[in-house]
Amino acid sequence: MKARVFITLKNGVLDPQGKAIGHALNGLGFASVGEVRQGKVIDLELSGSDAGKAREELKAMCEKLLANTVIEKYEIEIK
Amino acid sequence: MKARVFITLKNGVLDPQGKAIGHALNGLGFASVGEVRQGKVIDLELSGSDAGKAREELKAMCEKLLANTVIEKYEIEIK
Amino acid sequence: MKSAVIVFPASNCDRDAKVALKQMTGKTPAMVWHQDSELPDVDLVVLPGGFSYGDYLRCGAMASQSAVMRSVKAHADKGGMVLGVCNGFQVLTESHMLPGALMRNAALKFVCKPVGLEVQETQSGFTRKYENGQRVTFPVAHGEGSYFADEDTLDRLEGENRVAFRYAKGENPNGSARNIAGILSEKRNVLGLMPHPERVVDDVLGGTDGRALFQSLIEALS
Amino acid sequence: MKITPEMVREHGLSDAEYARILELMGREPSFVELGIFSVMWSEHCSYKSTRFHLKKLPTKAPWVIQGPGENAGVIDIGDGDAAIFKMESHNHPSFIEPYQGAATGVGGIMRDVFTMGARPIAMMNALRFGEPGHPKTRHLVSGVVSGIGGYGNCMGVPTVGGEVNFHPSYNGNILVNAMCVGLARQDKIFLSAAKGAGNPVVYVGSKTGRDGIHGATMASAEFDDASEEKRPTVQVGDPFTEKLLLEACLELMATDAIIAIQDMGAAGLTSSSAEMGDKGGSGIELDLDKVPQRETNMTAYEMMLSESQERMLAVLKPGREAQAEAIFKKWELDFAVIGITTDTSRLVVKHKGKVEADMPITALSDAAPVYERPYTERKPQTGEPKYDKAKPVLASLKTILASPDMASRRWVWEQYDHTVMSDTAQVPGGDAAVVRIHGTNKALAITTDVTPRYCRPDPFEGGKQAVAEAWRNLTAVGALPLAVTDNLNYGNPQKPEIMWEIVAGIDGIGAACRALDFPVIGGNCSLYNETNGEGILPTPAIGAVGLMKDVTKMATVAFKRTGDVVILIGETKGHLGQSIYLREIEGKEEGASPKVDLAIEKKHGDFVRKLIEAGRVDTVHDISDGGLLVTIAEMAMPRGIGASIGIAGLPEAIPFWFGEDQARYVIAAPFAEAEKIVAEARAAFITVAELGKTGGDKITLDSKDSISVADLKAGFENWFPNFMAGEEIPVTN
Ligand SMILES: Nc1ncnc2c1ncn2[C@@H]1O[C@H](COP(=O)(O)OP(=O)(O)O)[C@@H](O)[C@H]1O
Ligand SMILES: [Mg+2]
Repeated sequence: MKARVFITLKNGVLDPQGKAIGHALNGLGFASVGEVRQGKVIDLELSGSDAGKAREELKAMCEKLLANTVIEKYEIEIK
Repeated sequence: MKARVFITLKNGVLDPQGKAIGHALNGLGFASVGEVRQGKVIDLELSGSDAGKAREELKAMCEKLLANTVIEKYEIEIK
Repeated sequence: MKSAVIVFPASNCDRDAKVALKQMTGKTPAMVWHQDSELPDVDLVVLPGGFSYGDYLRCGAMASQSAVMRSVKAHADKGGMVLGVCNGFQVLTESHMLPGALMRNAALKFVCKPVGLEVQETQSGFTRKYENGQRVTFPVAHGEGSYFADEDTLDRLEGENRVAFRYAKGENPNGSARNIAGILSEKRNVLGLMPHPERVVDDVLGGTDGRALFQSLIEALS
Repeated sequence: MKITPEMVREHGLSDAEYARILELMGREPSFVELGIFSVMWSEHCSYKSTRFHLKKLPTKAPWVIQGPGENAGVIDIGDGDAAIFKMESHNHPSFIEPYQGAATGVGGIMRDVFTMGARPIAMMNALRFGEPGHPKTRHLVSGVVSGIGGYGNCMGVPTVGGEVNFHPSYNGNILVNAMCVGLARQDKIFLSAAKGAGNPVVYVGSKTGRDGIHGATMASAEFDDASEEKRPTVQVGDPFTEKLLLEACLELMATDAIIAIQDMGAAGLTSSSAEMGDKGGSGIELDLDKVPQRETNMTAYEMMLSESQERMLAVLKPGREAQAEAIFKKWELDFAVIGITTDTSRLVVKHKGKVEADMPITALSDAAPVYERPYTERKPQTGEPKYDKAKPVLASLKTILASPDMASRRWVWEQYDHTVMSDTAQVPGGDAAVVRIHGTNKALAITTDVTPRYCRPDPFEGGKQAVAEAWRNLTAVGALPLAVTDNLNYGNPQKPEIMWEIVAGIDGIGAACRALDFPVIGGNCSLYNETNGEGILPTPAIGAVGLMKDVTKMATVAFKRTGDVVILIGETKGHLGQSIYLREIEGKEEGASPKVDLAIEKKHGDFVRKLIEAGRVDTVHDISDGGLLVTIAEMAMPRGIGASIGIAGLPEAIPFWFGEDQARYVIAAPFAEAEKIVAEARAAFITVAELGKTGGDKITLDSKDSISVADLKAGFENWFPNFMAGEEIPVTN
């Protein structure tokens, strides 16, 4: 089974990287670009085939390690 | 319009960070975790409403700046 | 020998480069702002270490798109010499003036320490004052210095004697492919390297192994 | 909005304090005013528990240009140059979010220094973590160290030293103290007094968001719809913007457009505007509609209390706005005129056509409460600890060198760019860092010190010792110690036994600074470092700076030649109380803390410094944690040069080799020079002993037992990386 976890900054938390990327894109002439936020995506191979269980496990992984829940939020996608 | 761009390492390019995460997850007792790869996700606000045009533009942004195509590949998602 | 140092907004070894050039060549280099599209008439352009645009997204990525880089490319295309140190090396790969890419250090940490290097190629305007195989010590200070290129590219670099510096045995600080620390362009007029030669030209700071690099340039460009 | 007792409490104000506010205002404060009072009267901004005692510290000397009271202290280092420095804590934020907490701590202290016109030239950090085995420790170490590096490295300022301790008392309260040293010309120093009326108040740097808004956010009706969106958030640092801000500020400072300038640190806009108005004796009127904002619908309360990073407030000469704006535009930073100085001595805050606050500035400064909190004096702990006399000395040495507090910190400092700016003459790992003054032959030596395990048993002696050790470390490289910045980290001052630790600690620092001619030119207090009623060890960290006239004469700890005579300066009684030996080998923290005889400290230090300055000695190490034998091992390990040492007629070996008596140094010099030095010391009535000679690759004791230096070094170097190898994932982005 494959899973994808997105880890992004919570709303309101300053994202210097996103800001700089947006600025750079505007500078390159991509005028349509407004706010930009950068996050992480983590692709995992999981053994087992129970999607529900996998989701539970992934949640635990996010809480324990993958996300810094003080400033980040996460989304889980099972493929 | 909102768009999301995924930037991940090409197959065959070593990903020490993904490896470290996998290792750490195994160490925490998540035995089902196999290979792990880490990438970036970039969320963009775009003005305009033509999804096709937006996709073209995003492709140009990726080629020019967002991805280093020597080592990375990208996927574009328009929401 | 006339030189210029490019200053990106968060360059931070620009002064170090300037001081080393001044000390070694006796002439103060021109400091060129990243938004300037014209380069002064110089023999050597230095892309210094630092964080150019905060090193957000990827080190050197945004800098490679800056106005001044078009002129730097043109300078190199005409055979002018370009030296990229640390972040400067990253800018050179991101601009495709040198092949490959610099990735996060294998240990995933920033590393600052002196490392042993071997001079692998003395047939260049940057290295002619070294001996082939000479062991030198330069400091490194980077978080993303792991040199990566596909096998064909690596073979070609080696085949064309374009690996100028290699980390000595047991000294590779970042996991670089084939221990590569610095490479030359096809025309051998562009050198990018992660270690900092400009930090080792002054006795008080614990070493002078970087001097020969500047002496090579002086000889090549006079 | 009606202010309820609930709101007052949640703003951390006592009933008495609120009564005083009513009196000062002559009416009930608005909600924004209440917020402003709460931050300005907080311990952090007002020093209400310590101010009374801090006044006792010596702050003057002919070379002090600016003592406590400005953003940082300033000293004269000759030739028209000034060194500007300050240390500050970011303890609590670093515990919550170690990477960002430490990073923004670094950013904050740098702004304190460059706001005065200095270019930062060196960073230090003093770190205390819980015991290594505590489940959070590794994660905190990893995050804090990468945060410090992440910010400092990007700024291009070398991080050249610091200290790291582990102790269970920090399990729930780590300490992250960062120090910044900057360099300026004496005639280009900028202060924060906003003198004169009618001058534009300008805001520069990053936009304001809802970062780090503390206090009673939940109490307010404005937060009724408290969504994720409005939650107070952790401050995130942006070193790239700070680098731009640094360069832009220095560029503006090269003109004569500035009247006053001040960084926005804790309590951002509130404290910067109130302090500038207060110092200049003027009023300030702010129009918050003009404040660059990162988020929508921000309230006046949020803007006044936001702790968004990388921002500055300046007062310009009228008519200079365009000139300043051009500079900030070049560096792609926000610039906005957000107010004006007035002659009313009031802070007036307008937002969307409404006056949200209108208060006398003195109510925020002079009228802020000062407490002489009660304290319960405690007799210093005494007693001679027992120990097993049969334990083999060299085996214990090996154990000690590989213990958490003594092992090499290389794992830490290799993550800091410590050589950028090409002036670092002495890298971390020695007694003090040495940073050359650019383009000259002189240099500053910098150190941070405190031995917290001495401070609980004897807070007064512990305070003294911290200063003495800092002074000794500067001396050991050959510098003349000039001045101190402190960072007083303690528990809850409302507990009389903790208040005693604070009072005695300050008294000890004062006594040592007076005796050593070592004025305190700035500092910071961090109180309430407690979890579940358990306070940290008293930790008055001392940051100190000294001057070297000729950097080429600098001494280092490493043995450099074979055949050098190893000389011990200072008296060794064998003080084992509270020593590393006792803790690591006997497993106990017992006995009296060592006492410092300040007159002897000065005499020995002056003697050693003269030898270095005269170019007669290049190998010196002071004796501190671990004692004499540890010191010698630390001299042997860098180059793998051993020594054969011993002393005749020792009654007991263990206290001699591991005792932590103060005011001592080990030096190594070639034979002829050594003989002269010993004779001169004797003539000056300084206790001196020849311990043996350098050489070989072992440390040999009394010509009998020996241990390989390489072996010692392996343990010393490996402890930290081995410990951290169990780390989860290095913090990355
Ligand atoms: N957090 C840190 N950052 C950088 N260097 C550090 C840190 N902690 C310790 N060091 C360096 O390690 C060396 C030993 O530290 P310490 O044992 O506290 O020295 P001393 O006993 O001389 O005060 C010093 O050079 C110090 O600067
Ligand atoms: Mg010392």
